[in-house]
Amino acid sequence: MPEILVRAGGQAGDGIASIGETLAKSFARMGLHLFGLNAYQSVIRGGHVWFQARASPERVYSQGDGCDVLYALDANTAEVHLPTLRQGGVVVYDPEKFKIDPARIPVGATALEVPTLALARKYTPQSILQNAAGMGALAYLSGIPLPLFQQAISDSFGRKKGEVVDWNVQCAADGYAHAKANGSPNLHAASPAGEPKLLMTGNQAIALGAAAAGCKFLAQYPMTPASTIMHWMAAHSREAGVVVKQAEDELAAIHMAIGASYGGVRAMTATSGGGFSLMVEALGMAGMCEIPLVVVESQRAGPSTGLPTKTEQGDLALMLGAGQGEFPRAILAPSHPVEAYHAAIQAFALAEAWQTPVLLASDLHLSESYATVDRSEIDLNVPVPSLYLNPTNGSAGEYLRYRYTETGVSPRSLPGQRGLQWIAASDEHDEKGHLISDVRSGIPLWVEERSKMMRKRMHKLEGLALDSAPPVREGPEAADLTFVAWGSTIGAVRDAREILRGKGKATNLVHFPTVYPVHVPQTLALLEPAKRTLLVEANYSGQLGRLLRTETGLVFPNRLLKYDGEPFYPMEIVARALEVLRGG
Amino acid sequence: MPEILVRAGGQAGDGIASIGETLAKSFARMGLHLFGLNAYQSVIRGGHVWFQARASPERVYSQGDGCDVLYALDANTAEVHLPTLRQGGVVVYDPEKFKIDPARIPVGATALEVPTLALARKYTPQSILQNAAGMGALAYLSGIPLPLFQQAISDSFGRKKGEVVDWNVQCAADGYAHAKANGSPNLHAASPAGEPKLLMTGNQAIALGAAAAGCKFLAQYPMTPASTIMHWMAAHSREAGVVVKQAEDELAAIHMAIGASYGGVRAMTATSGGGFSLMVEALGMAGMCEIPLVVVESQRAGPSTGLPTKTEQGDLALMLGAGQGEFPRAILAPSHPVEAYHAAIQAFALAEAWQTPVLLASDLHLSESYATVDRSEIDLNVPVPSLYLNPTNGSAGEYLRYRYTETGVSPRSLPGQRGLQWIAASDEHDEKGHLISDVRSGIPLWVEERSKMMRKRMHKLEGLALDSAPPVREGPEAADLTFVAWGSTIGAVRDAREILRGKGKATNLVHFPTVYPVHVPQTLALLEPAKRTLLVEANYSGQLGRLLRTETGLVFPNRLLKYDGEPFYPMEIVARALEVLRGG
Amino acid sequence: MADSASATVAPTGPPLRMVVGKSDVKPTWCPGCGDYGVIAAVEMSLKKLQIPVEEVVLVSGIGCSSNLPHFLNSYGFHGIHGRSIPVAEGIRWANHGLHVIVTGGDGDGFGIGAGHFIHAMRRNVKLTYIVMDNQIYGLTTGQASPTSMMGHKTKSTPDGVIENPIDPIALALAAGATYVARGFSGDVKHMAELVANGIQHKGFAFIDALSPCVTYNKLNTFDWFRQRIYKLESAGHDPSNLGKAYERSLEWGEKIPIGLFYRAERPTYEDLEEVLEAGPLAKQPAGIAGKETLLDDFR
Amino acid sequence: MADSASATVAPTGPPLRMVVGKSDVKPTWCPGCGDYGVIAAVEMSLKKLQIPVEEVVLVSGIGCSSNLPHFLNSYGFHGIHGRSIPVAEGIRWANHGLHVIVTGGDGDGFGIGAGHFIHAMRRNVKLTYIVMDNQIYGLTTGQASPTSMMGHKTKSTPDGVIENPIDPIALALAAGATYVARGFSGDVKHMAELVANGIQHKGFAFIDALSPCVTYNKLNTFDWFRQRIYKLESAGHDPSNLGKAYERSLEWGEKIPIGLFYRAERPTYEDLEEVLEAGPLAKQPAGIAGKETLLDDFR
Ligand SMILES: Cc1ncc(C[n+]2csc(CCOP(=O)(O)OP(=O)(O)O)c2C)c(N)n1
Ligand SMILES: Cc1ncc(C[n+]2csc(CCOP(=O)(O)OP(=O)(O)O)c2C)c(N)n1
Ligand code: SF4
Ligand code: SF4
Ligand SMILES: [Mg+2]
Ligand SMILES: [Mg+2]
Repeated sequence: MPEILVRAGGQAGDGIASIGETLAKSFARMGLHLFGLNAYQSVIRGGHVWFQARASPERVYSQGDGCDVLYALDANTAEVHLPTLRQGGVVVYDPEKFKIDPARIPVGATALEVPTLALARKYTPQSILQNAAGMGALAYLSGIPLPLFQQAISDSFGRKKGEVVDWNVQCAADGYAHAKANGSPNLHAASPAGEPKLLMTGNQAIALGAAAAGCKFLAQYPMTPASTIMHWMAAHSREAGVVVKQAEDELAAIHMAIGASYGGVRAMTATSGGGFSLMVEALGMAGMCEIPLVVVESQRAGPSTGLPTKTEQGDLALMLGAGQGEFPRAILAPSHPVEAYHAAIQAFALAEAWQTPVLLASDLHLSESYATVDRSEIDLNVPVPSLYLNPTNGSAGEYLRYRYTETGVSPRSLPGQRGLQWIAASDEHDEKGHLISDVRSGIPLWVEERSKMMRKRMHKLEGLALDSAPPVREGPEAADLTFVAWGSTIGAVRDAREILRGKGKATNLVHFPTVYPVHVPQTLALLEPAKRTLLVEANYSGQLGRLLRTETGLVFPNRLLKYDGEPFYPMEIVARALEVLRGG
Repeated sequence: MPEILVRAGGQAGDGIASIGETLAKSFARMGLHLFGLNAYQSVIRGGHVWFQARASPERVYSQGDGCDVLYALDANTAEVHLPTLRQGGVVVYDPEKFKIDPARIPVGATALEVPTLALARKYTPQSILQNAAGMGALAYLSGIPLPLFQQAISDSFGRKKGEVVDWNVQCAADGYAHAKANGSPNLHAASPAGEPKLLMTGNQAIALGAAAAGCKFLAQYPMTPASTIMHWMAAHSREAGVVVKQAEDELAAIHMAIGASYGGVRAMTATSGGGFSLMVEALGMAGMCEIPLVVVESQRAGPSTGLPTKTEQGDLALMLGAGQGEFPRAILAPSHPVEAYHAAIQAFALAEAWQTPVLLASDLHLSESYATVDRSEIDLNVPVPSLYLNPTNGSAGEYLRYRYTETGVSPRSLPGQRGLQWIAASDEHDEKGHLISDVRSGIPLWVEERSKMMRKRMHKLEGLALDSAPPVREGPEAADLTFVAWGSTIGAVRDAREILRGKGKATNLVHFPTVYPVHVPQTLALLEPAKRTLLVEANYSGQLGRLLRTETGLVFPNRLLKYDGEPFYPMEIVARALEVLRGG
Repeated sequence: MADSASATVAPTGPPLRMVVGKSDVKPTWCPGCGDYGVIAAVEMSLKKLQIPVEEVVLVSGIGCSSNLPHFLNSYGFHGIHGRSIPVAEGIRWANHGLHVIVTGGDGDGFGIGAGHFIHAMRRNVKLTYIVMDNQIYGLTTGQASPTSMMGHKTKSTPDGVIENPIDPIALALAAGATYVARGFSGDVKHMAELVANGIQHKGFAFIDALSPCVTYNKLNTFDWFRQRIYKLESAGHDPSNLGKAYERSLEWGEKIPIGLFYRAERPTYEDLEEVLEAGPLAKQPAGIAGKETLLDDFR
Repeated sequence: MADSASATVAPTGPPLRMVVGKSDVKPTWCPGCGDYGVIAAVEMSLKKLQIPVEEVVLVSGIGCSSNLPHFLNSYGFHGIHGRSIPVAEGIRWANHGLHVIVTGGDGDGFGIGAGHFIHAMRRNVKLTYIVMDNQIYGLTTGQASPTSMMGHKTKSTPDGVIENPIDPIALALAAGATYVARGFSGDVKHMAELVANGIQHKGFAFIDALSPCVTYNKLNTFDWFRQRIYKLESAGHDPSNLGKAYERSLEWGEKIPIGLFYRAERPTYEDLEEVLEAGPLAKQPAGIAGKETLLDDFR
């Protein structure tokens, strides 16, 4: 598969993320597919950060392995990333800033010195333009047409205009020219591709999907890697008609969302594991009161504060167990922005239909990585019916908010609707919503009523299973190895399967857009025929594997578990797969 | 087995709990074994409450089935409880208060009218003495010697003296005399037994055990059914040398306990599921920072506020999943106050040795029911070593708080110790405790270090498994039916096995003093040979069964799951067991 | 999807316009509990204002006091302990055509809920917040609350409370509440007036309702209060003066003021949230059909 | 049990008595961050007081500011976001021989941590609490904080903040703090004095440390403050007068006071907790061996 991997690294504050975004956007506008990884640390200035843009005419699902063009803004970047340069690769750097020992450059790769500071000084004595010069060189080496690249740069300044913007655009041209004079482009990925593509992160896709699903209220407390959901929604609050509230903490955020849902709008909250830990009690309240609610849980490396800017899939057990007692919930786990967009819509549909909380499990790698989306893959015109139903219940004209039904779902009225008042109660209650916990608990009739209410609620799990997406097999039915994975990890597995196919190995992948409730028969149908499985998860104990064993009895003797905070790389999956195929 | 079941019921505020305690204490002082169930509602006055005292010369593990002597303080009690009267049973009531339709009295049972109000009026026109009169009658009918009972009544007033106390004591004698003149005692349980026994609730046993284990600090926020741990500890704060702090919420409570543990004392917090939900984030911090901590989670019927005064075992999944990411924990689950006392000691020992949080799972039924304990079953003289160790680490004299060791446990210094300063950090850190999350995350060397730190911590799970109590089989190795249970449910299972033995059925019971980590080989050794199993749990989904399937692959096709808030009754277990034995 | 939920049966016609009154659930409070006075005041004030029953939402947490919503016939949300305020905020923002009244206890509001209390006040979200302040944890059978007085012996403090009580009035003033009052459940009419004015106030209205727990608080009884309370209105207090309000908030002992401490005008959160300019959120169109420009960022 | 943990190697002899200084970890704050001024003031004050390094515990939550404990050589606890105060209380009660100093951010302390803040103050537990108040969420890259000013445009409020900021000084006064001060990280010596006096204060000492975030708060910069601040000491403010302190707390605009707003004497929580009369808990005997009377209840 033709592809190009472009990487830029430096210190936090050096503008690496913005270099990366500009590159990524350029590739997307060329009509290439892209995956962009933004690797940073929990510090605002200094340290080491880097961005990798991987582009190809075909869809790419992960950051890929190694790099072709490396832009090192500091010596440390050279030190850390030179070993990843592939055949024909080139490192771009400014010898005025630091030197590179030629011996450190991998065989088959070269160095291109670009006097970024000197080029920048042409316009202003400050060093603010050096990145533009370096990026220009990158653009040339990556086969990005100059005008397109200059447009991307000037767009990155938003509505700002003025000489600084112009300087940047011109300085990029200087860098481009310098590279043209001294190097040659890597045109692997430059074969003309289709229409310009949309570029978005998983979080942006979730926010957009939520808005499309009719979400009118988002309450959130900042927490990496969920914060950018709020940022995007806040920036588009008026246009999308969504009230965005930064709450005083996560306890408030989820309760505000629950209140808003009760009050009559589709509502969401989003957080990471630490904040979700604070939402655990409220989740159960939503389950008990049967209030639709969407909660995005974007996982990061734990436990506790852990590695706040690194990825992990370590919170599945938490999501499964969250809340005292038992109530129905669903957990959706998209793996790519396109899926994330649709998962958000699905989450609202499930929450609404089954009147219970739905968790949308993401992680840093999905939430913050960039990927291309074809315009045709998302449809903004999602039908959004009014929530003001007419929930009469037939029996004696009396409105029973928690009426027993076949599905477990009862008609729900909204405040403001005349004659349909009810009290949402977190205590156990009867069909009317009146408490069982006080003067009725322990009385035989009501003891039985409590059991019925439990069954009514728990019964929804069956409906949730029917209504949600079953597990999926990708690849041939007959395969020597079946990967089992969920969430963002699927991306690298897809890329690894491609590599393995190149090596003549037939593999397939079974993954779980709905992690819970587990679709037991479908899971068994897909996995029981598997010759050999390889469970791939970004956590220590193989939490999906544990869940599947609980629900289906299936065991996964072969595992590739990773808990170092880094995303999976296709080649490490390939390596482990080959090991397993060799019977190791 | 000779036994007597005495029940009193009325409205909240009628003094039922105090009647029950006085009865229970009397039996315990007679040297009988006792189980006392206090059934109440989430309301302070009114509604319906009742107490059942079951006494026998042999140990009884549950409230038993039915009742022999029923004291109905109101018509509602008669209505609800008359059907439970057994052969030879008698209902005591005051016809001045309400009438009982003789047709409602079960065949073989009788009614004894006691003019409690009239007897009370002899002393004072208010009705406050009526209970004393009724209790006196109960005492006679239950075979409790009058002087012993009078002592129990006067003790129930604590250090209070005066005519009200005297009146109560005398009025009890009047009730006793009335019953003697008009009825005959049930002497089933009155065979002379051993030494006077101690009478305590599960919560009191936990508090006492914690104090014995060296707990010096308890922070708690009131929540049924955990509150009485705080009440007992606060009442004995000075004598036990324990600082008791009612915090502003559960978040504060657990963090105070963690701070105190870091500061140098053994510390504990206690709560129910709702409060525990708020402790989830902190639990992970304790795991990450490797701070010893004991958390009592006394479950009640959920989800959410649920039935606050009713029992359930619905929080196991929550306890297993609590905290984002992964860290080691243990969950202990005693079933009886004697076990609870020892479990508290064990919890502190494990937390201390393995520097990680240990959960002591209780539930309302264990926490608030009364049971007798032989003085010899508990030893207050628990060795409590100083925590001020000398944690030098040998390597270059530098103190490494998180030094890699074979066990995963590293030497821990306490603030105040010179030259051994360290920072407890919830971010990922190196052996010194310095952050990896900031300027080092993502750098290959430190990516590897992070994995090592994860393994160091998770490795403690093996130690916890070795150090904690393995699953236990009670009863013969060869049995037609093996019960599988945990926590308070075990009590009714024990009593059910006794009944089944009487019916010639050989059963045994496998239970789990340590619910987590699961002792896999021991569990398999005990359960694989089982002919038939019956999983008995007080929750909807069979949470222990799910955990055991995850860890061992064992499945439990036969289940008795109960989620109505009521404790198990031996006979319902017997009935289900017989069904299973019949192959149903 | 679950079709039985969306099955719309032909409407039987909306019932007649009705104002708030008792529901068919009888209060379960102990006889003599102060909360009876509070609910009477709430009912009286709502009757006076003639707000249609379906436009009122009573929101509470957990505690004896927090059972209140069940005893009136409006909409209600009886949530979890300490979290009534953010639920109420969410309801209000979802539909600011509604009157959202929060009722709860001192433990619920000033203990576990203290953070939300403060933040709602600085936001000036239009809510009426009535705390049934009995200076004790009632439903959990008598532990100290944040307003329990120094030295008070309770189940959790058998040797007496050793921390200063929260002063809810001072706290509300410091947090920026724009309507700060104190009522006494022994004076229902006076409290009803405070509540009615609070409901009409444009912004966060806080009413500390002294509401004795006759079962667990043997110290701060109806009598204890009757001997101490006086009305700010009769004392010539100027409720527009923040400094004077602070001064009055310090009075707690021989004399205890009730009435309106402070009132100010400030835009509400709803006034300032631009999305709400188009009317109650619940009645606005939802979704982004056709809003292609939302994709501009991604191109 | 785990014997490698309890393996006691022969001590190499305690190192010499040392006072607090820099640790071997270099601060990771942005160049120019206000927090450099705060840590300098903390170090200076501890040096002045000559407290042995092992008797100091620095406790923090999560945020840029909350990284502080790593940069000094004392004991420290870098916990989770918003929970530094209860951790510090626990440490203090476990060993009240220690000096427990809490350092954190405005989001950490006044946002998610607001409830603990208030309750610690009413308790008057002896802690020194220094909030590095930059009116922004720094570590999460620039959202509004509880002290962000009305109209401030941030990542979470692109159209400007629409709620009144928390006034930490007024809140502290209302909650009963007995030492309430404000420092400015542009005046390290002055702040060091406030901190030193706070550490010596018998009770809860709160210092709101204005500490500009040079990266994300382009509004409340060093210059912005320099143009506004004045010292209460030079303005003849009487820190024993609560009413005057409230008045000064309202000043935030053209003029912003720094210095000591209020100080009062009140017994600390530790003074009143009887179990602590026998000395620091961590040094008291543990267990109940032989205390047979504890079983009296059960007989
Ligand atoms: C998270 C959580 N913690 C604790 C409780 C237990 N709880 C129920 S009510 C209550 C306090 C009640 O006091 P208050 O709010 O003053 O109300 P009151 O009963 O006095 O009216 C507590 C602590 C709970 N339900 N949830
Ligand atoms: C429970 C939880 N929620 C959210 C976060 C994310 N978070 C980390 S720091 C921070 C706020 C930082 O602001 P502040 O306390 O003012 O400190 P500063 O960085 O400005 O010094 C937040 C929200 C977290 N770590 N934990
Ligand atoms: S316990 Fe107190 S607060 Fe609760 S209902 Fe009874 S009197 Fe009222
Ligand atoms: S982001 Fe702001 S608060 Fe954080 S270190 Fe940088 S300047 Fe300081
Ligand atoms: Mg109260
Ligand atoms: Mg800040």
